[in-house]
Amino acid sequence: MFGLDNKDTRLLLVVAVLTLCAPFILNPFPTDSAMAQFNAGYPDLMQRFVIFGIFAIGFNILFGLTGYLSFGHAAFLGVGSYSAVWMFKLLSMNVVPAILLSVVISGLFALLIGFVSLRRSGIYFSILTLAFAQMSFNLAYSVLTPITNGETGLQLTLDDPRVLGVSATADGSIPVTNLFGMEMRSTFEMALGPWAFQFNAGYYLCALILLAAFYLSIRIFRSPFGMMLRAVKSNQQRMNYTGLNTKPYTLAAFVISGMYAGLAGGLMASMDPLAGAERMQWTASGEVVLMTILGGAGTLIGPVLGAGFIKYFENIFSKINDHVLHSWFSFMPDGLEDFVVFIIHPFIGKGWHLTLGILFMLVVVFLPGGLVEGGQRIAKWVKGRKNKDDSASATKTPAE
Amino acid sequence: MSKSAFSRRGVLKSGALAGTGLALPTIFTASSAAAFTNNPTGSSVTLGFNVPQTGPYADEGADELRAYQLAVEHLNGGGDGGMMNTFSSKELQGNGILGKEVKFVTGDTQTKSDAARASAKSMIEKDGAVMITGGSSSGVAIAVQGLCQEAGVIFMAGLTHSNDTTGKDKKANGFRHFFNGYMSGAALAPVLKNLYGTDRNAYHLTADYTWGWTQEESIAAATEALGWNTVEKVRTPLAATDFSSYIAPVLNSGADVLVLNHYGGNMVNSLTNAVQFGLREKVVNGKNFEIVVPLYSRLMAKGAGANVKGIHGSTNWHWSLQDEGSQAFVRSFGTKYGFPPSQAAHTVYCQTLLYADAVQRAGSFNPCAVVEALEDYEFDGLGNGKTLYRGEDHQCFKDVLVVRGKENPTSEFDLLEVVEVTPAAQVTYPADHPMFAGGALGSCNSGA
Amino acid sequence: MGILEVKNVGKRFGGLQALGDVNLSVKENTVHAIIGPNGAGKSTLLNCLVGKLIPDTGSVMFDGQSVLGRKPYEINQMGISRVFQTPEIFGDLSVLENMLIPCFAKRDGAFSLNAITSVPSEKDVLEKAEAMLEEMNMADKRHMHAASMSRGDKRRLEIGMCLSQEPRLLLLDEPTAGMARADTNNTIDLLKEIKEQRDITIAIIEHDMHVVFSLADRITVLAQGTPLVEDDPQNIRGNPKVREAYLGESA
Amino acid sequence: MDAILLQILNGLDKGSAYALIALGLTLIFGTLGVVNFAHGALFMIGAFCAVTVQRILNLSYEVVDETQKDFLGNPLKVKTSYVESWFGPEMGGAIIDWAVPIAILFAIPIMILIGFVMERGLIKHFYKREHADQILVTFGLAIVLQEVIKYFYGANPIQTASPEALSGVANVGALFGTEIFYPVWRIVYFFFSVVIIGGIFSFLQFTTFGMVVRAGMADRETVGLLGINIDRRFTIMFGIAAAVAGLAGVMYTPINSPNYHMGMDFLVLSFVVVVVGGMGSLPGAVLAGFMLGILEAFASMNEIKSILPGIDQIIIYVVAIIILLTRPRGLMGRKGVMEE
Repeated sequence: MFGLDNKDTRLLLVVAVLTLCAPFILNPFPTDSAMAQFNAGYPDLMQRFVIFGIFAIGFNILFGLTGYLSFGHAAFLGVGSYSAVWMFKLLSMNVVPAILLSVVISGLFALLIGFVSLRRSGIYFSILTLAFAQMSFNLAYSVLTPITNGETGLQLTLDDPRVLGVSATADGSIPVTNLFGMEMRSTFEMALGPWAFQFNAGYYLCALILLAAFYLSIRIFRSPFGMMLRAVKSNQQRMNYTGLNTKPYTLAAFVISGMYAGLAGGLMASMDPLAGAERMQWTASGEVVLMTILGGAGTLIGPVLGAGFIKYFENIFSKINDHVLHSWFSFMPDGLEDFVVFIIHPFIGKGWHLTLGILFMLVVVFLPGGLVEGGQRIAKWVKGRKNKDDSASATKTPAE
Repeated sequence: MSKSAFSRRGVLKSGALAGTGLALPTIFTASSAAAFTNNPTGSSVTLGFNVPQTGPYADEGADELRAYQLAVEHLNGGGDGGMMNTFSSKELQGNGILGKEVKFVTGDTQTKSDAARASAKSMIEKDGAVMITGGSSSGVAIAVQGLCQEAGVIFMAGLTHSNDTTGKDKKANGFRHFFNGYMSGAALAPVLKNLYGTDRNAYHLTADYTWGWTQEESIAAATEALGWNTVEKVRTPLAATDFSSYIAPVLNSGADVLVLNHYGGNMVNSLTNAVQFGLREKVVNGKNFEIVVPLYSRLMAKGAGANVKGIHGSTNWHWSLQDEGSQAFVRSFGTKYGFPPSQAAHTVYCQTLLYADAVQRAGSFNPCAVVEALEDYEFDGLGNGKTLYRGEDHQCFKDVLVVRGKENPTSEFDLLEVVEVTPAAQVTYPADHPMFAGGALGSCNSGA
Repeated sequence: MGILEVKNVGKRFGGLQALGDVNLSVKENTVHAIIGPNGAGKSTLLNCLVGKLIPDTGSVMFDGQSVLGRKPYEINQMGISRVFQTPEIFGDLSVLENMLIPCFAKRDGAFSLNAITSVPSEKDVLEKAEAMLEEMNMADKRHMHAASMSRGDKRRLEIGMCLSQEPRLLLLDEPTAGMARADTNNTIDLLKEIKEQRDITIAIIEHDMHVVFSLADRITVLAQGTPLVEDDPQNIRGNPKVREAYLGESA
Repeated sequence: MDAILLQILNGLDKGSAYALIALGLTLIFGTLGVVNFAHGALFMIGAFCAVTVQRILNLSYEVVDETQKDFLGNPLKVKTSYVESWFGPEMGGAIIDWAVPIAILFAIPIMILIGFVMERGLIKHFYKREHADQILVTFGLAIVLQEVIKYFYGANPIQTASPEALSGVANVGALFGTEIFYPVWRIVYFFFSVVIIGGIFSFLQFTTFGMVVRAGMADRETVGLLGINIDRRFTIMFGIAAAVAGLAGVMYTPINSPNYHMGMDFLVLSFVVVVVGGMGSLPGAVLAGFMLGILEAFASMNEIKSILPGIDQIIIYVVAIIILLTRPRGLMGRKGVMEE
C-alpha cells in the first residue's frame, strides 16, 4: 500500500493507530486515581510528543542515514518558530502560511549552514554545526532582540499589524491560531466513566503531519537516494570512486532534515504562539541527538520513541512532588511511608534530570541499539517462548 | 460537539459522577456548563506552582516551593496561620478558599520560557489549575503571563524584576507583587546620594538581555538625575562565567562607581571578580571606588560570600524587618524549615494569600471577578507596609528596602542589613511612564 | 596513441621526489602492469591518475581529455574505475545493495535526488545488478552483510562493482595483496575472464610476479619514481637492469 | 597599551582553564578514542573537592550564646570549628584560610580514583562502540554526577575564597615599567596551569610509560601487538586526565564560586578548544586554549564591541569556524582522526 512493502505499511498503520488513538492510550488511568499522575493524554504534551517526533525523524534522516552528527539542529527549529510567529504577527492567524514559511526559511538556513559545515566531516562537522547554532542562540538572546524579543521569546501582542485578520478580537484579546477557522486550541472532551479523554484540534493537525512526515521518511529510507545516504555513511571513498558526488547527497540530507526541524518549529509556534531563544541552545540540539540515539539511530520508529521517552520524563516526572509520593504510599505504616518517600525523593520532581541520566546510561549499556532493540528483544523473547512452547508440545505429543 | 478553549476538569468530574462507572459509560461533553476555565466544582481547588527546580535558580525555586506549601497549609487552617493573622483583610477563614480545600501541583520551569509554558499548560490542561504562580526570572514570568491570559486563568508572578512584566508586556490576568527595576533605581538613588555624593562617574556592567537592559535604563536614569555621570554601559553575555575581561577596563575608565546589573550566578561571579581586581581598595578622582548591585538577594549574597560586605543594593523584602507581618512570616517559615525565608519565598507567599483573599472577597474563582477584586486594592500587614495593587498595570506599590552587605554576620543567614526603607510614595511612577510604555493590559479573559 | 597517456608527470612531497619524470602509454584493450620495488612511486602514480593527488608537473590524458584538476568522481564518470589494495566496499550494506549503487551511478550520474521511488521498483537497475552478481558467482550471497564476507569475496564484489559501471579503464592496486594462494588464483582467473570477455583496458599495479606474468601484455618497471624500462613480459624477464633493480632484490 | 596588556593577562588566565580542561579531554580522546562528555563534570567535581575540604575544615560545634538572638528570637548558637579549637584561633584560622591549596592534596587521590572507577566500570566497555553511544553514555553520566552534587550542595554558587595572603592584587606592570594591578590568585592559577601542562608533557616525553602511551596514541594496534599491556596504561592515563581536570577545578574555585552546572558550562567550550586545536593533539589543545582565551578577552573590550556589537557573544564560535574552514583538522590535528 502507498508504494510501501508489507512490513513498512504495517509499521505506518501501527503508528497511525497509535497517534490517532493517543488520547486514549496515553490516559490509561482514571482521572481521580492516584496513578493519574502518569497520564500523559493532555493536549500540550501530546502535541509535544508528536512535534518532537517530527524533529527527531528529520534528524535521523541526516544522522541515521549519513552518520553526520549535527550538534546544531535546534537552530533550525528555532528559526522555524520565529518565522511562524512573525507570520502570525504580520499576515494571518491561519497556521498554513506560518508552517509553510517556517519550512522554507529553515530550509534556506540549513542550506547555508550545511554548505559551509559539510566541507568537513566527523567531529569537525559536529563542532561547526554547534558553533553556528550557538552563535544563533547567543545573538537571538541579545543583539537580535528586535527580531527575536530575546529572553522572553517572540510573542503575539494586541497591536500586531496583521494584514489578513484583526489585531485584537472584539473582547480585547489576542486572536488564536487556527486552520481555516478551526481553532488549534479547541478541545473536545469525553468522559467515559471515571476516565476523561481530550481530543484537541491542534494535536490532530500535528498527528496528521507526523504521519505524513513519517511516511515521507519511510519513502526516503527505501529510495535509491536513501541507499546512497547509507552508502555515504559506510564508505565515502568508494562513493567517490564510483562516480558519485557525496557533497550534494549530504547537503540534500542536511537540508531535508533542517526542513523537518523547521516544520517542527512552525508547528510548535502554531500550537502555542511563542518562540523562545533557548529553543536554539546547544542543549536543545543535544536533546534531539539523545532522542535519536536513545530510540535507535537509523531505525524508522526509534527517533519517535526516543522523543516520547524524553518528553514524558521532562513533563511527567518533574511534576511528581513529595506530596504526591505521600499520597501514593499513604497505605503504608508511617515510618515505612516516610522511608519509601525518602528513597524515591531524589529521583522525582527536581530530580527528574537524575532519573533521565541514569536511564540514558542503562539504555546505552544494555540496549546498544536503543529502545528499538529493546522492543526487538522483547518480541524475540515472546516469539522464542511461543516457539519453545510449540516445540515442547510437539515433542510431547508423540510421547503420550 | 462543543468547543472549549482549555480543559475543564471540574466539569469532567461532575460528568464522571453522572456516569455509572464502566458498565454504563456516559459520554459527557462540556457544553455551557462552565462559566470559565477550570471552574472548581468539587470540594477542592487546585493551584499551580511553577518554579525553577532544575538549572541555576533551583535553590530559589525550592525556597518558593517551601513558601507555597506554607501558604497552602495556612489557607487550609494548618500551622500558626502566618501572615494571615496580620493581613489587613480578614476574609480568609482558614477553611481553604471559598470553603474549598486548597490543593496544589508543582512543575519545573527550568528557567526557560518554553519549558515554563509547557509546565503551566500541563497544570491547566491536565490538573485543572485555576491559578498559576511562580517563576524566578522575568523572561519566564512574561511568557507564562501571556499563556495564562490566553488560557483564562490568573497568573500571580513570583520573582520578576523587569519593568516589562507590568510595563510593555503587562496582561489583564497577570499580577506582580515584586518590585521592579524602576523602583530599585528610585529607592537607591537618594541613599547613594547621601553616601557617595552627587559627583560620581558610574560604569555599568549589564547582563545582555531584556531584564538587564530595563534595570540599566532605570538605574542610569535615577543616578543621572542625581547629577552622576554615566561613563560606560557594557553588555555582558548571559553565558559569561569569568568577568575579568569586563572588569579590567573599569580600572582605567575614570569611573568611581561600578553598577552590576546582574542577577544569579552572573552577579555572584561579576561581584567576586570585581573584588578580586581590587576595585574596592581603589581611590579614583580622590574618592573611594564603590560597587552597587541594584537587585540583591540573600541567596546570591551567600554565593558571593565575604565579597558583599559593605555593598549596597535594593531588595523587595528581608527577614530582619521588624514589622508584625514579617515577623509572623519568619516565625512560621523558620519554625517549619529551620532557616529564614528569602525574598522570593516572601513574595510568592504574599501572592498566594492575595489571590485567595481576592477570590474570597469576590465570592468566585472567575478570573474576571478576581481581577476586579485585586485592581486598586489596598492592603497592609504583609511585610511591606501599606500596599496598593494598582489597577492600571497590576503592579504593587509598596516600600522598597535598601540593603547593605553586613560587615560582621552572626550567622550564615545574616548577610544583609537594611539601610533604609524607602516609602512607597517615593518609588511610585505614573502608569504611562516612558519606561513602561507600549503594550496594554487588554481585558480580562476567563476562558469562556 | 594509447587510451591513457601520462607525460612528464612529477610529484614532490616536501623533500622527497616521489615521482620524477614519468611517461607512460597504456594501449586500449591491453593489460598493462606497473611493477617496482617498495617506494618506487607506484601508488603515487595511481593516485595521480584518479584525482586523489594532483601532480606538480606533466599531464595525464584519458581518451584525449585531461584528467588533471578533476575530482575523483568526475574522473570515474569519464570511464576510469579503481580497485583498491584493501577492498573498498560498502561494509554496512548488503551485497546486492553494493552492486546496485554503481548501477545507479551509471544510470543517474553523480547526483540524483531520487528520493520517492523505492529501490525494488527500479527494475532495470535491479536486473543489471542481479546479472552482475550472477556473473561474479555471488548471487547466493546477495542478502549477506558485505562486511562479513571473506577477503576474496570482497575483492570479487569490488571488481564486480567496478565492472558494472562499464568502465573503459580498470585500475587495480595490488588486487591480490594479502591473499592466500587459492584466492590469488581465483582472482587471476577472474581477471583473465574479464580480459577475454570484455572490451576493457586494465592497468595493474602488482607485487606478485606470478600475477603479473599471468596477466600482463605490457610491463612498466618503476624505480625511484622514474620508469626504468617498458617492454613485453618475456623481455622484462630477461632484462638485467630489471633483475638488478627489482627482481634481484626480492629473489 | 596597559589596557591591552591587561587583556592579554586576562586571556592567558581564561586560557589556562580552557587549556587544562581541553588537555585532559584530548588525552582521553587520543589514548582511548572515547568522546568524553563527562569531562566537564570531572572539572566540577574537582571544584567541589575544594568546597568539601572547606566544609570539613569548618566542621564546628555549637555553643549557645544567651546574649545574642537568632532570627527566630531564640538564643543564638555560636559555631566554632573544631580546627580552630584544636589548633587555636590563629593557627586554626590559617588552616581554614588555606582550604583551597590543601584541597589539592585531597583532590589528587580522589580524582585519580574517580577516573579509575569511571574507566574500569563504564568507559572501557565503550572503546569499541560508536562515538554516538559514547556520547550518550558519558552525557548520561555527566547528568548523574552533577545531579548528585546538586543534591548534596544545592544549586547556588558556593563561595570558596583563596588564602588571604594570595587574594590581593599585585603590580605585574612593574615588569614592563608601568602599573598594572592584577589579582594574585589569577597569576597563581596561570603558573599552576603552566606547571601542570609542563608536567604532563615531560611525563609523556621523557618516561618510558609516556613513550608507550604516545606510541599507543599513534597506533594502538601495533603497540598492542608488541605484547605491551596498553589497557592498564590507558586506565592510568584516564586517572591522570581526571586529576588534571579536577585540579583545574580546585584551583578555579576562588576565581568563580563553583556551582553544580559549571562543568556543563565549560563542556561545549572545551570541545571547541579541543577541536580547534585538532582532535588528539596535546600541543594543539594547549595552543587553542590560550588563543581562544586571549581572543575572547579582546572581544570583550569596549573599543571592539562598539564596532561589532555582540562580538563577545560569538567570538569563540567565529574563530572556530574560521579555523576549521581554513585548517581542516584544526591547528595541529592529525589526519584521519575522528573524521568518519
